[in-house]
Amino acid sequence: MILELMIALTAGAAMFGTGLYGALSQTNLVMIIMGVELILAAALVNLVAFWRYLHPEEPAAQMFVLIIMAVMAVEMTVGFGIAIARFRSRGSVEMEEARELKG
Amino acid sequence: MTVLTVLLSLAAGAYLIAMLEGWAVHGRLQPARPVISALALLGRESLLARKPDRLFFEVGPVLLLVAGLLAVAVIPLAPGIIVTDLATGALFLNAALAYVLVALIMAGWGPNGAYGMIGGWRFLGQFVAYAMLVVMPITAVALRAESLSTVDIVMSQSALWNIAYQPLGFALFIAAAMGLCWLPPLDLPTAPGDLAGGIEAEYTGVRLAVLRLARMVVILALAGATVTFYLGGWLGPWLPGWAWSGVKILIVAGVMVSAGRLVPRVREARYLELSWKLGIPLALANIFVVGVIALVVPI
Amino acid sequence: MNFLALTLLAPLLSGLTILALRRAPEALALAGAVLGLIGAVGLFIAASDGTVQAVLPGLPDMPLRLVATPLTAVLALVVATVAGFVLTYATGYMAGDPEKARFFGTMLLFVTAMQGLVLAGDWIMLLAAWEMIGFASYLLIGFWHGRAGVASAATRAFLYTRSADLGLYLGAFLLIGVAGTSEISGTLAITGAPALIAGLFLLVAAMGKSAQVPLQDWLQRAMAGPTPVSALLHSATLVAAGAILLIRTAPMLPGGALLAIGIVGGLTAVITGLIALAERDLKRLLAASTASQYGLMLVAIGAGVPIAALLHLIAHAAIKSSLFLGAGVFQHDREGTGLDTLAGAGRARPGIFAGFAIAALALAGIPPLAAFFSKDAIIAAALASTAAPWLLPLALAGSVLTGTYMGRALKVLWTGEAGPARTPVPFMAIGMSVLVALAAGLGFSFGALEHVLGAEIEKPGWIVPVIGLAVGIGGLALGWFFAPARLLGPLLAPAQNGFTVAGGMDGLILRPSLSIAAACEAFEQRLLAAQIGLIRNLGLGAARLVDRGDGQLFKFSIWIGQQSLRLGRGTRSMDTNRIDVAIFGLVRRITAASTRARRLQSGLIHRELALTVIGIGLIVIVLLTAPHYF
Amino acid sequence: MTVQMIFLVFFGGAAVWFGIVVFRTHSMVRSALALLFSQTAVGLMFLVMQAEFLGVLQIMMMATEMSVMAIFMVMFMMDPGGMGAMDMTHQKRLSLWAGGIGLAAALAVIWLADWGPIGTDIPGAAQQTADLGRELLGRSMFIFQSVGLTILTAMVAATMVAIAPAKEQPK
Repeated sequence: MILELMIALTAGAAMFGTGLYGALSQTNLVMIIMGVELILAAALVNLVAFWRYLHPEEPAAQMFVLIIMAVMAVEMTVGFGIAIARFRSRGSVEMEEARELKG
Repeated sequence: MTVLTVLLSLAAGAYLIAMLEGWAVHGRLQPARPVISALALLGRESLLARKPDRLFFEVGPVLLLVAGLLAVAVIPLAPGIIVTDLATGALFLNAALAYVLVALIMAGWGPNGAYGMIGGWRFLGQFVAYAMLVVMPITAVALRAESLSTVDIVMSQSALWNIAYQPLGFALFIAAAMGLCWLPPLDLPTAPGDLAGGIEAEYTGVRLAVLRLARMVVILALAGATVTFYLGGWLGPWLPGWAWSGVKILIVAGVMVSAGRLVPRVREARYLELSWKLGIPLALANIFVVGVIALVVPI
Repeated sequence: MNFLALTLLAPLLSGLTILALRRAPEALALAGAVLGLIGAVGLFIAASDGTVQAVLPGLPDMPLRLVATPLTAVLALVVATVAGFVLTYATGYMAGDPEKARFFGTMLLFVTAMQGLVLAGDWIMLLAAWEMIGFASYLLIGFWHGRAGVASAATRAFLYTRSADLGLYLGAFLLIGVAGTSEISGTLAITGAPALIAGLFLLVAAMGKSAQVPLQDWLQRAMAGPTPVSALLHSATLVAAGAILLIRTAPMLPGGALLAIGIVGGLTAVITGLIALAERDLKRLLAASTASQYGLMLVAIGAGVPIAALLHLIAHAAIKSSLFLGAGVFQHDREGTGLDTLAGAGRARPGIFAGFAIAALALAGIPPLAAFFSKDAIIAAALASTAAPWLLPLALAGSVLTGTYMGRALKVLWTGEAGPARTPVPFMAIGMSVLVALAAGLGFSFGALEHVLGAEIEKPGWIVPVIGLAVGIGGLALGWFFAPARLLGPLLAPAQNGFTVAGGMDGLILRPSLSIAAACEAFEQRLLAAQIGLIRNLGLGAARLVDRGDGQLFKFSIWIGQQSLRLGRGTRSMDTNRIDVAIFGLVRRITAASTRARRLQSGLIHRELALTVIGIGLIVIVLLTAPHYF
Repeated sequence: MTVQMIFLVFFGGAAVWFGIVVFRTHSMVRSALALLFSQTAVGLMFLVMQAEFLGVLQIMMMATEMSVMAIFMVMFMMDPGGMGAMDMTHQKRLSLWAGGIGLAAALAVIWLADWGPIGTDIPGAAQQTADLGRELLGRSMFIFQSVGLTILTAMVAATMVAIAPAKEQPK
């Protein structure tokens, strides 16, 4: 029984790792958003695993999963809103070019 | 056993729908037409675009078929005949139908053709609107049945069918269904007029046959869904359960297919505007109304 | 109540629209006048059975009141009728005038003000209206301000009436103070000393406005205005204000005040009568005759029978306005109103002359016409009053003089060769003929009028009508057959220049006040010169003082400059070789550190993302390890 | 139990594999759809873990979401088809290290921590959905409503940001 929990969590961790790598390494904002989506998916997996194997009778865990899904949706919306605005003004969303905040 | 019966009835239904569509498009009722065209398609040479995205090109039609089948899996033809009676059947049906979109994007993007791509992205643009218009009426139906499982939904309609109980929901569901399986008035992805076949433009031979069959299955799935949600599934006075649901599905499918002859194709922006500004508010209102009625009226 | 509003508002609105639109002034003016007339008639009918009262919000506890007792309603009716027909006359008279709009607008504003005065229920409204008609008369007299002498005549008229108005102010405020309420009917109950003093003040106001003796000069000069103005203002309305004021306050006036009024009235009647006789200009003659007629009215009031004065006022209003209108027509023909220029003008226009003659005879007191009845009433009142020995001779002399100057005017107009008859004057004819008809027919209505006013005059025996008739015919005959020079003899010269005693008004008031002003001016100049001188030498002394102090100051600052220079040199040397070295060293080290830190702020999103992840990692490590160690 | 484990391993592996594919492919649409299938694999894992409602919901949601992402990819990327095989990455070494350390830390926590007793009585799918419904509209109604509100504000904000300012709109 404990093994399934371990497997699920490792899968989550692996997705987290790839997501993190992707978010940091990609030059394009959209790819970064996808990286973040992967990290959030990893979070989802962990949550459901914890719910299934540790506290099955607790509905609050499931509610929290919905919250994370909402976060994914909101993050994507705002991300693409900014992406569109930036694309419209700068012509591209390459992170290399975003030097305006230079100290 | 039930899976086999469902698949057989599905095949029969697809055949009849193909015949109906042939009749609707060509005006003459030729029973043998689907068989001939299927054989012709299988016989033709299957071409490939110059630099296709091979994976998508192959997977597109198959995914469409899978989506259709998954959707049908949840539809109860009779009290016993249902592939899997999931507790969240209605939602599962919707999830399956969501993959129609993915399949169309793949089919559109795969062959690296302009018309296909436009057809695919155009369907994406609309699908976001359909999804809402499908999910919300389903919520209203589930609201009445107080459970998401399709069998419970049908049982809840024993006293009064949902079409009478929530006609607004029915109208919205039908409109969205027509759009989902891109039947003529809303056949924008494969609009013969401006996109020259759109998605189906690049496909030939076996893949086109699979695509067409998949479309038939999706139409049947949607007809089945309408029947289960709104027309009281297998309920009916004289005939046995499965006969009733069969007849109803065929009637609904027939209506959906033949509707194309009456109404000119709706323009993309027009349809979007209608569904977002009119459809979704109405759907929300429908949920609200059904909620109130469910509280007040005991049936 | 709405008739009240109509009488007041109709002329006001039409006046304002004319001034605003400056288009079709005649039509609008007539419309306003006719509506005002209808309002006045309605008001009169309404007032005949009960006073109509309207209270308008005014000062905190002194609301403005409009009251239409039978007395005031009659007056309003008179004003409205005269105004209506004078305006119809004026449309003809002012036909060629470029500034017609201004004329008609001001005329209508004047009519409104006059109605306001007549209908005023309280002193403040009365005061306001009084001032308004004074101002309107100034505007109307000075209408042809381009012409020589007109502006000075208007200002003179204005000054005369304004100075007399002081009396009204003092009287009104005294009455309000004593009675506590600003309502006229309320203040009439006062008796004793305050009533006497107020009465005298009101008399002064009346003398100013009705051009009684000392202040009669402005009326002749006011003839410089257009004839319709003189017809309306200087015969029926404006000049009547004084008389109206006294008539309305008559119940309150004690014996002494009445006597004073009577004497003033009598004297004016005689003196202005002589002036009228000696006049060389037809309009100035009529103006002087107006003053004398009002003198007679004051005599009636003085005699204690205000109703007689009221009747004579009404009759005189119709008569004098028609006379003026007639004079206006002759003026149109002969381009001037001098008696020598108008000789024979009447013969050229038989119709107009007939009207003029009827009005003249009416004024003189020939029986069937209006003034006969009212003049009889006055003579009867003078006869019956306690101060008969004073009032009767003056009244009789006044009426004889009236007859003479009217006769002379008729003679002048009739004798002499008839000049060419000019173009027909329809409007003028209509206006004049109606007024002449009124002048003739009013007499018969006096009986009904007395009944309405509720004050019956006991019909004197047969004596008074006979005396009145004799006086009237005698006067006319004298006027017609004997030239004024023969009649007046020694009095001719002074009469011609208006009996100016000791230089008249100019001498008595104008020149002295101007000289006083000049004296003050001179004094003030000298005062100013003295001040400037004072300031000048004060300033010079202070300046010398300051100059010496500044010298020392200068030397002292030079000294301080040297000291600070020495100090500056010392600090500079200390600063350069020790402090600077330390600072620059520090600066170098900081810039080095900052360049390293700046790399951190690369602005690259992905670099910052990496930094955040590292940060999170550190936090997690700290969170996990911390509980074990602390 | 073992069947569940096998499926779990299979879908977990699929999710991770598609996750990696997302960043390795040059064709943008492929990477978007790879992410889609990785999310679907996660949904299937939920189904395997008997959280039926969540699983179906995840599958349904992700289908639409990721296809929307696909279209954005096509809009923004220089070479959406991935024909030119451009290398779209930078600071690879640092991100590799960060990913590796993150993974190692997570694994360490998973394998070393003692998770306590495994829950056994899993409520039925219908029961779960009912409990979730009551939970959402009962105890944590406030959270649920505020999330709803945040989504609304996010939508409004995103559209506001995305709408071109007045002067730039093409006349």
